[in-house]
Amino acid sequence: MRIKVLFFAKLREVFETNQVDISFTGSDNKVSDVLMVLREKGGVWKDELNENKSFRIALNQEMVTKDAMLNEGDEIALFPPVTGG
Amino acid sequence: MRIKVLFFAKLREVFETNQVDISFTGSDNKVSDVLMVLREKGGVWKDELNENKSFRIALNQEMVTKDAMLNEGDEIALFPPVTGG
Amino acid sequence: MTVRVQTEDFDVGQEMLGLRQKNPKVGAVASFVGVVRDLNDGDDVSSLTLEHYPGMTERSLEDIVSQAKGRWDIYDALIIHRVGTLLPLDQIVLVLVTGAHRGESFKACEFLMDYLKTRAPFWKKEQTSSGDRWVEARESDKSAAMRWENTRDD
Amino acid sequence: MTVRVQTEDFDVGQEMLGLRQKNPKVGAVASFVGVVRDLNDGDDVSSLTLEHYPGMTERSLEDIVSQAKGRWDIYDALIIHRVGTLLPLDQIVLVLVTGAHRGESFKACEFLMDYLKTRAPFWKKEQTSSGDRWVEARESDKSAAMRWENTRDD
Repeated sequence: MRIKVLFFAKLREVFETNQVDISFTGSDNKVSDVLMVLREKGGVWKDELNENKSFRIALNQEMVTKDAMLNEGDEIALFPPVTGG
Repeated sequence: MRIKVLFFAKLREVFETNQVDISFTGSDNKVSDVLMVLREKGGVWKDELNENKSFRIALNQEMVTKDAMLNEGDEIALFPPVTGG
Repeated sequence: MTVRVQTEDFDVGQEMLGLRQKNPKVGAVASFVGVVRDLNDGDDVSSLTLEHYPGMTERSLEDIVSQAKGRWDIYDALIIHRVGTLLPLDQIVLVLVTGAHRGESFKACEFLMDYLKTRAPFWKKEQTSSGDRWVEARESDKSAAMRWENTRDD
Repeated sequence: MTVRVQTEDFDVGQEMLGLRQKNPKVGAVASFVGVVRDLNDGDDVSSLTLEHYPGMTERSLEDIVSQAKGRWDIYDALIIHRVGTLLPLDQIVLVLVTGAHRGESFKACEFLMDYLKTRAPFWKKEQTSSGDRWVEARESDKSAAMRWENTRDD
């Protein structure tokens, strides 16, 4: 299962990238599995995606929690609380 | 004591005038005295200025009740509830 | 000038720019425009004539603007109200409020409209297919104005 | 079109006319314009850069417009939000709501702004005299949005 992960705003800057692609060999994966893979990169990844950080998650352009189930080709986005308007 | 009485909107149309001048010989007159003088003209005057009608009263361009005291040269206005905006 | 009563139309964009450009601290502009509808109480309205009480109108509008400034943390407010004969789709009234943040500006704008509706001496006469008629004051406008007397200012 | 995300400025008067002229039953137009302030949290702001999530932004704005139309008796709504680099006094966002009467239009307009502030994926970065900084989400915006979940719709 291939998942595209996008980053916006401060997270994009801190990670110095706007996109990472992740593959899982099995199925039944959740958003939390993606977060685990990213945290394992260590450094800023571990810091910014820590449980106590208030980042937001979108799955296929809708806000979700980290328990949301993933499907092949899904687009996840991770970003700080929004500040438009 | 001379008092100017203005009429607006439906009252102006029904009374077929936009102004009446009233004089009192004494002092200590109230708005209600003006209403009494006008009602004594009978007909539409008596009907429209009846106690149960919901006309509004302004004295020198501020809303008042019929108990407001009058002074020489005051301007009273009588009109229906307002409908601007 | 905070209050204008005029027969001419107004340009919302220009008025907004004029009010907010004076103050670079403005972050929020709430506004309301009232428009002549082509239908009221089931009858076609071909035109609307607005009568007012010159002098008292301006005073009462200025008074409600200063009440709004006293109650909410806003920078400025503008009311323009037209009089004379208007057609469907014509603009009747503009209320503009500028402030640092949106919450206070929205509240002040709505307050100004509610108070204007019940306190400013304007009267509407509609020309309809079933003849001319004076518009009756609406009970809902009275209760809309009343709620500002019963609420705390936050 | 109900929702537009663009770098260009917008003309409030033109947008208002465009939205209301389609429908002669419109009697009320409530609107809000957000503006770049030259000062925030005590620092001079020389410019503001707005980033967004293309695709999701439009979807989330369309979603809140249909929520507003479902909750209030309004005719139409328009949201324009700018992205890219803006200067103090520049317009950021426009929310327009048309309806028959003012009460519902005001409520829907305020709801749209509150929901937009907490749900649409936009992020602001300020260029200030003490360097660049991402604007932090405000707790007051969160509670402003929350109150629509706890109120009845009248």
